Amino acid sequence: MGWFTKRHETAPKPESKEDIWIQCPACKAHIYKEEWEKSFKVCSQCSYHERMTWRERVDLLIDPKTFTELSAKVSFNDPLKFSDAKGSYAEKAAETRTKTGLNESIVTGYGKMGGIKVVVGVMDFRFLGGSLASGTGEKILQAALYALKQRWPFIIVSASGGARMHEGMVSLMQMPKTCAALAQLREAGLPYVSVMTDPTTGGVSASYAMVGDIHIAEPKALIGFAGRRVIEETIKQKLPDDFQTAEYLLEHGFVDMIVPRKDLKNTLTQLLKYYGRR
Amino acid sequence: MGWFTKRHETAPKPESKEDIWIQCPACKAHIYKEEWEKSFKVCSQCSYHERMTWRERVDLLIDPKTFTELSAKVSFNDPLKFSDAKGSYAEKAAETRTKTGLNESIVTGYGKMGGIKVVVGVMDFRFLGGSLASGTGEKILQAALYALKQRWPFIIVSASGGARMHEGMVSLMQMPKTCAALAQLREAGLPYVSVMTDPTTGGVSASYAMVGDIHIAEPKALIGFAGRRVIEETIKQKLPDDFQTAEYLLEHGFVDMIVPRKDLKNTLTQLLKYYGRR
Amino acid sequence: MNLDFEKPVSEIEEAIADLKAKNPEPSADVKAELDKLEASRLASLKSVYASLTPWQMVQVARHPDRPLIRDFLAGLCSEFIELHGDRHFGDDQGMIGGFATLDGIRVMVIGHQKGRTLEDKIKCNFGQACPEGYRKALRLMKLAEKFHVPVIAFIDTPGAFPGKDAEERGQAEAIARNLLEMAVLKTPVIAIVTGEGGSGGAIGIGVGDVILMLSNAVYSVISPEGCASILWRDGTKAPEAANALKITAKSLLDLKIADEIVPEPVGGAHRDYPGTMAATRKVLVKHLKRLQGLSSKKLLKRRFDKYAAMGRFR
Amino acid sequence: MNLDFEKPVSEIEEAIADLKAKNPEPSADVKAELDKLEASRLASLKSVYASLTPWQMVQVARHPDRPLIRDFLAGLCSEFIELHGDRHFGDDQGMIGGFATLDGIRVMVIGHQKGRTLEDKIKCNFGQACPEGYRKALRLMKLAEKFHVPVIAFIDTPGAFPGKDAEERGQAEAIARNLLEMAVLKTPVIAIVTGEGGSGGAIGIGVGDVILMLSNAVYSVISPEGCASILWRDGTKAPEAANALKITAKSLLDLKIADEIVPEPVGGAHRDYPGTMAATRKVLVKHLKRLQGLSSKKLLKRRFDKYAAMGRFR
Ligand SMILES: [Zn+2]
Ligand SMILES: [Zn+2]
Repeated sequence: MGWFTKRHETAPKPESKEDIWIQCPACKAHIYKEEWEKSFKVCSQCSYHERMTWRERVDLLIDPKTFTELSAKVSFNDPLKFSDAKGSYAEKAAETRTKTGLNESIVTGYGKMGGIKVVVGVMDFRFLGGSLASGTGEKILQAALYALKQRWPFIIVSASGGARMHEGMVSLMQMPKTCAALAQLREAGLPYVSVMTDPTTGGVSASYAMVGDIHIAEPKALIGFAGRRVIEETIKQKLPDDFQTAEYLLEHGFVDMIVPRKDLKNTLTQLLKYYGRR
Repeated sequence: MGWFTKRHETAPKPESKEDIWIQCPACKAHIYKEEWEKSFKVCSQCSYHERMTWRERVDLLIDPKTFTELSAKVSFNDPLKFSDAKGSYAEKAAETRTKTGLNESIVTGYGKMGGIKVVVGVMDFRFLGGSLASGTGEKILQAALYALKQRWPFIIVSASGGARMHEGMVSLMQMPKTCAALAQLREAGLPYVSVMTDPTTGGVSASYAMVGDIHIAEPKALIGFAGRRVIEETIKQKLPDDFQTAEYLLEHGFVDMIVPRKDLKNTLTQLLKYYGRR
Repeated sequence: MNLDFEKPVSEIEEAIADLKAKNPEPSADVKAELDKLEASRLASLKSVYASLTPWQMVQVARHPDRPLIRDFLAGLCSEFIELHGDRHFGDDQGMIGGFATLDGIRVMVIGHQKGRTLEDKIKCNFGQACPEGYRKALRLMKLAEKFHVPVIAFIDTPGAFPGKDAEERGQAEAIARNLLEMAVLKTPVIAIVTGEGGSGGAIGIGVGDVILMLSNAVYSVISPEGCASILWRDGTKAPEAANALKITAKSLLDLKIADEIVPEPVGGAHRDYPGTMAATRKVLVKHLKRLQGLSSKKLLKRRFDKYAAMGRFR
Repeated sequence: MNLDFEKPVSEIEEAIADLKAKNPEPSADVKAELDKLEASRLASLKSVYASLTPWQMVQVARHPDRPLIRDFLAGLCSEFIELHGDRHFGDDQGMIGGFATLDGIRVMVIGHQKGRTLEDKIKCNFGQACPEGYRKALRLMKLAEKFHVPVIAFIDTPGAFPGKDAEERGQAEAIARNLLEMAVLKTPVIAIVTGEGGSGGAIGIGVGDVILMLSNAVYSVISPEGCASILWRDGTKAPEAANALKITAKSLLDLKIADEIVPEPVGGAHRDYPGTMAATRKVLVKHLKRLQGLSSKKLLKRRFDKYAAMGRFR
């Protein structure tokens, strides 16, 4: 369960000196940067959904000026004092923190979505591939408990390659930890919606991302448990191109709906309006 | 969902004038009648399990002299005043009643099984192919409610081709009716064990037979929803010989265990001993 | 498409078409004649539909133009958010569902989908749901329970899919499970048979606090053809079987299985969608409002009593 | 079969075999020599096992003779009634379960099955369970909850099966569902890692009120080989990865993930089944008795607090 999931180059590189063009990582079309941003990083040519930062996602979903962050001080831990061939995990994580301004692979908070009070967790792939580690799990737990206390719906937008192996078993244990928090919401009858974006794999797909009351996926998002290479080695054959895409999961019964980014906020709001007796 | 399910000739015919031999309907071996009965109508040569009458089944499962019948006066109804090419349902059912001494396709009651107090329902294929009709449903409902009142486990031994079409929709409605009764047991935390014998098909397989806490099947029993002929017509191909056998259902995850008749009482008793806080 | 027994109507329609063809610019006389014919067409339709036999109702219930679940969704609901999948195996097109809003009331709709085009029909198995369809329906009903919205189940199926795979994946278990779970589902459930109520495949989503039937819908323990071929040993005796099986809305109201009949417009639901929708909406809304007023304890007690009484004649 | 790092032991064993072969009827001197060699064999074994590296423990945990779930069932339980199937799709041989009696205590046992013979191993996918395995386990855990018996989960798997079909049938969903349901299962759960605790495939049945590990068992978020090939870009660096990942019982006790270590006999569980069983029984019974004394409310609160605290370092 590594967090390494490549699809295309993650950050679109501006091609011209004027920085007014973006090249779509999928179809290579050149798109006006302004247009690219207005369409929430969705390619107007091939509708490729580029990964979003947590801030972009919050801006997409949460009514302006209503977002308050939770657990802002919870950061990554280094319980194993882990080092690999390339150096220490602590240093690498600290560097990432400096570079991204993120404390962990998720940002949680509350706010209004189309006027409805919600608690959200938004993963950010830039922080070590959005990997699930102790800080991630703790933030999700605290957010879920906050939703429980307020009796507000909870939404997690996943973007993760899976468990962060640098935290070893502590990372694996975030799977039952987060699910235990979600179980409290369920027992209290509170709604939890899981939004799966590219990628939602490994230990994240096998924990909080897959136990939503409603599962929404972004178009073509990679969603699955085991890695494609591992599966191909196991079954000794090539997998179809659309294997583990959002569309594939819809067909196999694990996703309620695939929603293009421009409709996401509206769809979520419409759905939550069906939740009665708040 | 008819109740017509043929496998072999139902009643073993004694072959010799002295009536001391039984010919096994499956392998055609001649077996001493005494041996046949001592082995609970299981062939010593091919272990074919002949269908049992309700009385034989009660003798097999319930401790001697502990069985008390419930709802003995509930009999068949003729809500549709049904007649077909061969005459009226009411006459046919009345004839069957006279011939078998049965009021309906099930006998219910309570007693001890290996010392444990239980409520049981035992279907008898001789009564119009063990078909599910209003009388059957009412008896199951009353037995379930008795189990609920006493807080005793409930066991149904099914042997049925399905809903009795002569009672039309009244018969179909026995499916939700019996399941509603079983739902009460579940809400009260009481165990319900379903024993599927040959045959358990149609509306019986699609209601009370398939919602047990534990599913036990007799070897080679026919268990399934749709009829083999209908399925073959639908898919335009022959089905494997073992299709819809107990063994097939075990493999596909719908049966907990296949228990030879000689072990049935012991297995049921052992299982119910695991039920705590009675 | 007119049905066989609509021959008197067809003849008048032919006469109308004939007259129109012969008189591209009709005179006053011809116009009067056309009006007369139209009136007589309506009278004929009314008279034919006033005395449909059960077997004729089967034909109407199966009519290719009969409104299907998506027609009801479009005609009744201001919003439909379709949800997919059973979270175990697949997304059965033969059974669809999702949140919907009907006259301002938020509900969960589930129901069989027969499909309109041949391609659709094949995708939907002609409205014969598979185990994953029943499991999807159950998942959505549980979601409705959690969200505190009532369920409306639209029933229109020849029966559960009788395929090898469906058996292997537990057609019997899936239906049985639904019967048990629906008995104790803590939210109102309205079942409405809009077309064919085909046996176990229908009851698998049919455990309602209220069971409604459109006036030409049928609901049967076995198809008339199946019954005829077993009990009459002759599939062509389906009309006799249809009669004997008491499958019409009226018969089922008498048997206290159906609770109310939704009157279809003259000539059947397929001849007048707006009329059908108006009649259906009226009855649905009435029952929704009534059921939503009940506590869940009372609701479940009433539901249990309703099914416990089914077939109790003494 | 001796492992590479057991070479000192192997050499002494060879010397013993040699001496025995040369002296079919050993003299008193030879016997004394044999006794000396046996003592030194034991001392060597003890010394080797006293300082196993994490990677060596991986070898021991995967040893072909290591006791498997059926060995534990035979060695610990006076009765085992195996139950089958997930009631949805199949009966996964990679995950087995049923009622069992341990020291007079009635329990539900679930666990991975690796298989002993090659034929068995293939049937069991080498202990890699499929979604239907996790769903079978959940069904049995729910049955245990209803019957008021505790659950013991025997964990020994390289991981969940990474197959195409397993993905299609929802490997991720099945594991996730178990994590959620186990968090609120109203009966005590003891998880015991007897061999390999392989990542998501292990935790999928591993949400215990108590997590036990045999002293040479390992439990890891990823296989050392997998980690090495990703982070070291070199699969042969597995020993380094095993070290860095902190996968041993001792490390996990320090990290407050394992609650107690079941001491294996000298030379590992595979060298002494009865000794392994005695040690396992003792620890299991102690925890069963303690947990059975708790109210279900208290039990669930403790379980929640336990997992909420995982990885909370400030
Ligand atoms: Zn593009
Ligand atoms: Zn025989």
